[in-house]
Amino acid sequence: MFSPGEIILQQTVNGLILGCFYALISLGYTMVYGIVRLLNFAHGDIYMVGAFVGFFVFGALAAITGTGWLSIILAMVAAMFLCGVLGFLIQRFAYRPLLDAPRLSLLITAIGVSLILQNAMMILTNGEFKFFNHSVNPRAGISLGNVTITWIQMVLLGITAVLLISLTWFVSKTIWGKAMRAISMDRPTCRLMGINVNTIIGITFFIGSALAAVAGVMACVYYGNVHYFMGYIMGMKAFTAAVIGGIGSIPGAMLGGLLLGLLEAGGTQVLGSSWKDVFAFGILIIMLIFKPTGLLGKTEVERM
Amino acid sequence: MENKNNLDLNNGEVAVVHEGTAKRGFFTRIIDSVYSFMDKTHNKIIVAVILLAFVLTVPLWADNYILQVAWNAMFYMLLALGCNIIVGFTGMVDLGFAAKFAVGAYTSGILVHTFGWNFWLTLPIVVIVGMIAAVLIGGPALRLRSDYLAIVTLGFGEIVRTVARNLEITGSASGLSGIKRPYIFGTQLTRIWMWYYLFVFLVFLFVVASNRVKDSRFGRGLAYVREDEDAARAMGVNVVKFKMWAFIVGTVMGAIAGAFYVMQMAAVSPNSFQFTQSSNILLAVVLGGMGKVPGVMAGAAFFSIFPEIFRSIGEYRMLFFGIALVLVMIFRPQGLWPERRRR
Amino acid sequence: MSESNVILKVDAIETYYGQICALRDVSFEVHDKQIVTLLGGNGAGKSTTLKTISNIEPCRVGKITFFGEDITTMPPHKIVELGLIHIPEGRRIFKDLTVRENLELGGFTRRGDDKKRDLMIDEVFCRFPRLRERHAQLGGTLSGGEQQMLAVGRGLMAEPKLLMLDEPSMGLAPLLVAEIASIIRDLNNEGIPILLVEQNSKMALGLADYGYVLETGEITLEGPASELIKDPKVVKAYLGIE
Amino acid sequence: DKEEEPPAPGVTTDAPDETDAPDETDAPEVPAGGVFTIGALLPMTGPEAYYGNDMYQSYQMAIDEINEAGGVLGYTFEIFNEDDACDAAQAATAGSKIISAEPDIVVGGYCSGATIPALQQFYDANLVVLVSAANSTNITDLALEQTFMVNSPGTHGVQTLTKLAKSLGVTKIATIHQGDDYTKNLSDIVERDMPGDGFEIVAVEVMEKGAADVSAIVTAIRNAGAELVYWCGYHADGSNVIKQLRQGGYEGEIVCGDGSSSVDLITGSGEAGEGVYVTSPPYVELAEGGTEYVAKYEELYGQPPGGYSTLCYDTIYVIKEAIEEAGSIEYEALRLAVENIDYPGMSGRIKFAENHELAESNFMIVKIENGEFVLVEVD
Amino acid sequence: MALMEVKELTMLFGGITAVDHLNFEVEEDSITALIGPNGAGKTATFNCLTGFYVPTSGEILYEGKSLVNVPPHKITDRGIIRTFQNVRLFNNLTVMENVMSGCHSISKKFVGSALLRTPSERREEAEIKRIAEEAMEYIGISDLRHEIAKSLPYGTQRRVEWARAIASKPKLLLLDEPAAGLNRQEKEDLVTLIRRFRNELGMTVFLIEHDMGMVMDVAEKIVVISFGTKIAEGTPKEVQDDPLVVEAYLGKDDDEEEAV
Ligand SMILES: Nc1ncnc2c1ncn2[C@@H]1O[C@H](COP(=O)(O)OP(=O)(O)OP(=O)(O)O)[C@@H](O)[C@H]1O
Ligand SMILES: Nc1ncnc2c1ncn2[C@@H]1O[C@H](COP(=O)(O)OP(=O)(O)OP(=O)(O)O)[C@@H](O)[C@H]1O
Ligand SMILES: [Mg+2]
Ligand SMILES: [Mg+2]
Repeated sequence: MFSPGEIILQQTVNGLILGCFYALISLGYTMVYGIVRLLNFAHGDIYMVGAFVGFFVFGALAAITGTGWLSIILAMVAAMFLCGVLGFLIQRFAYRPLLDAPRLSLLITAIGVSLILQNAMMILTNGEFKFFNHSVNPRAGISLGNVTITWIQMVLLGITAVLLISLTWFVSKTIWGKAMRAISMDRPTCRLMGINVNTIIGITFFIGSALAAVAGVMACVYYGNVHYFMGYIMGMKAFTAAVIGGIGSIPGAMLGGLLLGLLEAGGTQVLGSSWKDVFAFGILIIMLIFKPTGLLGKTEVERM
Repeated sequence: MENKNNLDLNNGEVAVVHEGTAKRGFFTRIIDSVYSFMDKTHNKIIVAVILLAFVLTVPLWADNYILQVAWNAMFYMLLALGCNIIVGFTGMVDLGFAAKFAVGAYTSGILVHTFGWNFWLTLPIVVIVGMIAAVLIGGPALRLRSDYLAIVTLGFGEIVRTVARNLEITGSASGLSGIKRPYIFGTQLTRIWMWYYLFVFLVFLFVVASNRVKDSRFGRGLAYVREDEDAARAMGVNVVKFKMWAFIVGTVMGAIAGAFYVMQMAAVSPNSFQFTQSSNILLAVVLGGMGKVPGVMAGAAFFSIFPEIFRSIGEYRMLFFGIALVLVMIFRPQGLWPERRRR
Repeated sequence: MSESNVILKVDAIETYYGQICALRDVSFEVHDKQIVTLLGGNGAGKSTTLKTISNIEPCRVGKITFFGEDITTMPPHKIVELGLIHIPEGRRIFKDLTVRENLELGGFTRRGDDKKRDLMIDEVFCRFPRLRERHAQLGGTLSGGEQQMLAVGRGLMAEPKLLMLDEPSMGLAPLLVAEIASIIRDLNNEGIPILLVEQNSKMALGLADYGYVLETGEITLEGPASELIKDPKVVKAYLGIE
Repeated sequence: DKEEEPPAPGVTTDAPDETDAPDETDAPEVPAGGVFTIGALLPMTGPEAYYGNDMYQSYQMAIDEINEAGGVLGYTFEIFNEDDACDAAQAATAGSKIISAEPDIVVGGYCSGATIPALQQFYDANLVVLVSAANSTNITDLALEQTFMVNSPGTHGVQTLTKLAKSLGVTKIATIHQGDDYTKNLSDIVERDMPGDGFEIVAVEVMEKGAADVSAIVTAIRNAGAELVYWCGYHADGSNVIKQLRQGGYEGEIVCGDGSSSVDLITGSGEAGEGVYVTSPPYVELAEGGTEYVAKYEELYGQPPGGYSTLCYDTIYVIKEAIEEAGSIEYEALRLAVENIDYPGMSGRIKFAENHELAESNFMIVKIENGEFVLVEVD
Repeated sequence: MALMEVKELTMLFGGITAVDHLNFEVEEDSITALIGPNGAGKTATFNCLTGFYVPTSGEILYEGKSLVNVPPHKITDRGIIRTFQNVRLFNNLTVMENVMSGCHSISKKFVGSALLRTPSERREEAEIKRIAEEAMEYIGISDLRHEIAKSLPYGTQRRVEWARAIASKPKLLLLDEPAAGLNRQEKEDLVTLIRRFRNELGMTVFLIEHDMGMVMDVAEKIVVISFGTKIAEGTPKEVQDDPLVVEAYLGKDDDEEEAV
């Protein structure tokens, strides 16, 4: 049994960890949105593909480098690269031809890509669950009374923090980041500034997808299983998180992800898990009424 | 005098048009020529009559399965037409349309199943509940810009589903089943062909309603809102009110479709209202060509018939469907049958 | 004039919007140190010409060369890297970026040298003090004229080898119209050739060395500015009688 | 306005009126040597495709055996499947597609939520249905005269759980379900039936299918002081739940429902799975002749049989027995024969009670020990 | 009495004062111009008058009643219509549909009558079409009625905007830089048109413009603002000679400048 303080602390930890997953995935969402105004519904599935790539690479490496952190890191690097390439290719062949089309058409294409990834993976893996058995002790960590924070959780928190800081810096401070933001506003004019629009969009998809892969491999390690529809709920939640944080804003995506995770944990504790989504969505909707552009989103400027 | 002359010199008319030998894809050319054929009114009537005759005679030759698929297509047309008011006409992104049809389905289902009402008497209640739901969802959402609106509709979709799953009155997770089917002129509607005809009639009503909305001051107001909210405001359009009513009309249409759906299925469960359902409806609208009534219907038909045609390939089916979606969008970015505005 | 100092050569280009032909057999040249202006009524195809040169609109027939290099099908960002800068019609400010960020992007092709960039931004601020006051304001909230200044300033950031301006004086107060004119003259004095499109034909012909008249997508008249300014047709259509 | 008196809710009952024309021409004077067609409603795509496939293979195995042995009454069996993807709407289309193909009997049904809407249609079309896996009591609540549930219903599972819990000496129970018809039904039965036996239900939680994280649920369950957690869902998510329960510091008993009866539960949960109980449908390896069955199945399909394999296998043999009993494949005769069947199958005794559920529970309790299921006897 | 009175109008954006205690009047049936340097607050003033901005302080009276805190569409209902500095047409709609939007406040028909298509709805629809045709005829763009707005050249788009504005039969017409992007000839046509709006259609016209030649030509009264405050007011002649105006806005003789 917990003391009330411990319960709050433990649920906060639970929420933060879940929030980290949401945040990592919604980072990709928000980056892609931030440059082409596309709600990339296939993003959750890239996370799934990332998890599978991680799983297979890890399996292949297990014999050589063992089943510890080294293999995990190598698997993660491989997954990041391959998913980055996948994201780039998807962008190149499915989205680029549609950049000038109505935004909803692009959304539908994204749904199509999501179907393709999901079903292709289902066929490849026979629809089975795969289990990721590593040798890192999932329960080792720091304990405070009844509350435990494991090493894996700390690694996850660390990765999330590092990525947040470096991406925020990249997008707000470097000329590339500024170019990315400019592209979302006016592509032809960007071309007139000498910006290679297609390349930058491609890079953005690469980075966003690589981030999803990080989350995917971390999910393998943390939860220990992979399956072809694991991206569905994650994708939807991450999308929610991205919007809540103020879509297009990197720290916003992070904040939105953590907040959503915390709300779900809190909802589970307070109202029970069957009402947690009602609880989380309810609060988010109320929040949007008061802050219609998301937590850190900027009001779009509109001049007469 | 001089003025006149000068005016002729550069009166701002479109430059002389030289018909170019544009290189267009073969299919695009075929499709375009079909559309330009359809632009002439009497061709339109001929095609409509042939189509109608075809649609009405389907039950004469089709087996149970084909009728079920055809019925399903009609059902998706109803949903897509409702969604089209919100998405196509007004340009709001709705990711929770399934919630709207859930509202109608449960209202009618509960009244008939639990309280023993006559189905037809539940329809006015369905309309009222649909309006209330629209106001509840729309109230907070309509002041938001598109993507934020999308998340609110999505959120409400999930909320409606979760609530339905947790309440006793909605039959919780298993939903309601064994609902008594309604009678019409003393005959109980048990056979699929009866439902088919009923739904054809409903589609007809929805098409008429959509067209009337489109060609009215209300519908034009929606188009103005879709194109440019600020300019619309400047022209005297009460943007929030128009959006709200578009939302209400769309929701009520969805709710009515849901009420009939639940009667045909004789069962309803929260599983029918998952996010995929909402995205499917949106997909039908965009695939067909937002705002264009026949286009939206074509989209719904494509959406419900395509996967059936490929049913035999089993697990590859949805993969192909995904590929088809992407290809259609790449080659027809405006949808299968978009609005053509140039003369 | 000799071929040798031709900087930009547009050779019989045709441009289409869908099936509509907007430019037909348009040819002209911009020479070293020259200011060339395109005149023409509404919809004549002036903006389309500039867009075709910077390959924002593809050119279906014809050839465009810049410093002897064929740029007809070169991607726009490459063209900009060559120094052919186009300040587009209608300002096209990045509305959610600040004034300073807009300017930084103007110098995208010259990225890397931050000191130089800051110097150049300062130069723009000197020309348009108003922009300095508003350096942290979002581009979209600027007034129309302020945006126009920013658009011109942003173009200057790229250190053009040839500058194409599309209606730079639109929406500017008389004082600033004069400023634009002097900028154009200054740049030209520095040796930068200019291709100018202006509704304010009087100003344009006043600045230009050479002019072309475009009507419904075709060039109907050309000549040194000093002659055009006296041509009765031009006077009647573009200069008006005052 | 005719009011109907028979139990079937919501569907017309005057039989001649509702058989479609083709059904009538399809009169049952099929000569000996004809084909007896079985339509199977299964999830062949979607999250549950794995089970649908496994079930289909199990049917096929039994059918091949019977056909090799010369069929029954001169009929050879043939089976085809339609995909319901575990989705109500798709099940309706799949159902009508099955009906259009005019089979002689229908089997299948994995997801209760998808099975139920189709059952109405089969009833309308006068087709006997043997539901092999889905076991929500909502199916038998429909009280359709031609629908039979070959799997033990959730109530039997909960009776087994009650026995187990008593023998373990725990009183505080928590359940976790997945929000769908079958798993929620199971959890509901626990909530409804167990308090009567002196148990306290301290928490009822839900984990969405495919959701990764249940740590918040684990914390809530621990906080509620549960001594036994009953996982009502499927094995895939089940192994995740077990891991996270242990990872989150829960130290009480864990019992899984029949949806988790699969060796994959052992592989998936790894170390955390040690000591976990399953209230299982007849578990092949532990049944009589089980090893041969598994060997044969593995040889044929290159994978081990799933949790519902023997039920499906038995379903086909029940059909065979019923045809032999009825001496005909005509609807009413067949229906009656199935109703009165008493067949000792691989999965246990198949005999239907009044409400067309199995009269005798076929549930057993197994426990994971050293990475294997072992049978646990309690009384 | 003045049709519109602006009293102590102030509009702040964060630290920026766009309009600063501004006072002026627009007489009924007049053609009044608002001029001033770039960023002086002219468009911001328009936005306050049409309800797009809620002024920080001050009062706007139109026909004696306040316009502060009234939403834009209600202001349009009261007979005030505006055009935009950057043309704001409904890009993907046809010219006809664009112009019909001007008639929006004429009818009050809504969902019910749309669905039932009542006879009065049909009558009003016909009326709206007629008015729109008339407006297009008046501006001279009838031939373009089926063109899509965004494919028109800039100058033509401007004219569609005017047609849209006059279709609403406003009492007060606000034009924000109507001549920007037009050539000499078109400007002259515009001057004629503005006069006709006033003389034939009985509108009061209030415009912002930078083209001094045109302003001098058409305006009867000019209000000059700089940094949000009024620095001069009067007839074109008076204003033109005002040293403050010359210093802040005109510079030296602008004709000479252009002709260099
Ligand atoms: N995006 C477009 N789609 C279709 N037609 C277009 C498009 N842009 C321009 N046009 C057409 O091309 C012709 C030339 O337009 P362009 O903008 O080049 O004229 P312009 O000379 O710059 O006129 P302005 O002085 O009004 O800017 C016009 O007839 C116009 O209608
Ligand atoms: N939304 C806003 N946020 C911040 N500043 C604004 C906003 N709108 C206007 N401003 C500032 O207020 C001042 C007045 O702008 P306004 O648009 O009224 O100028 P203007 O007189 O119309 O100028 P121009 O002739 O250049 O169009 C400008 O300096 C502008 O930058
Ligand atoms: Mg132009
Ligand atoms: Mg202005």
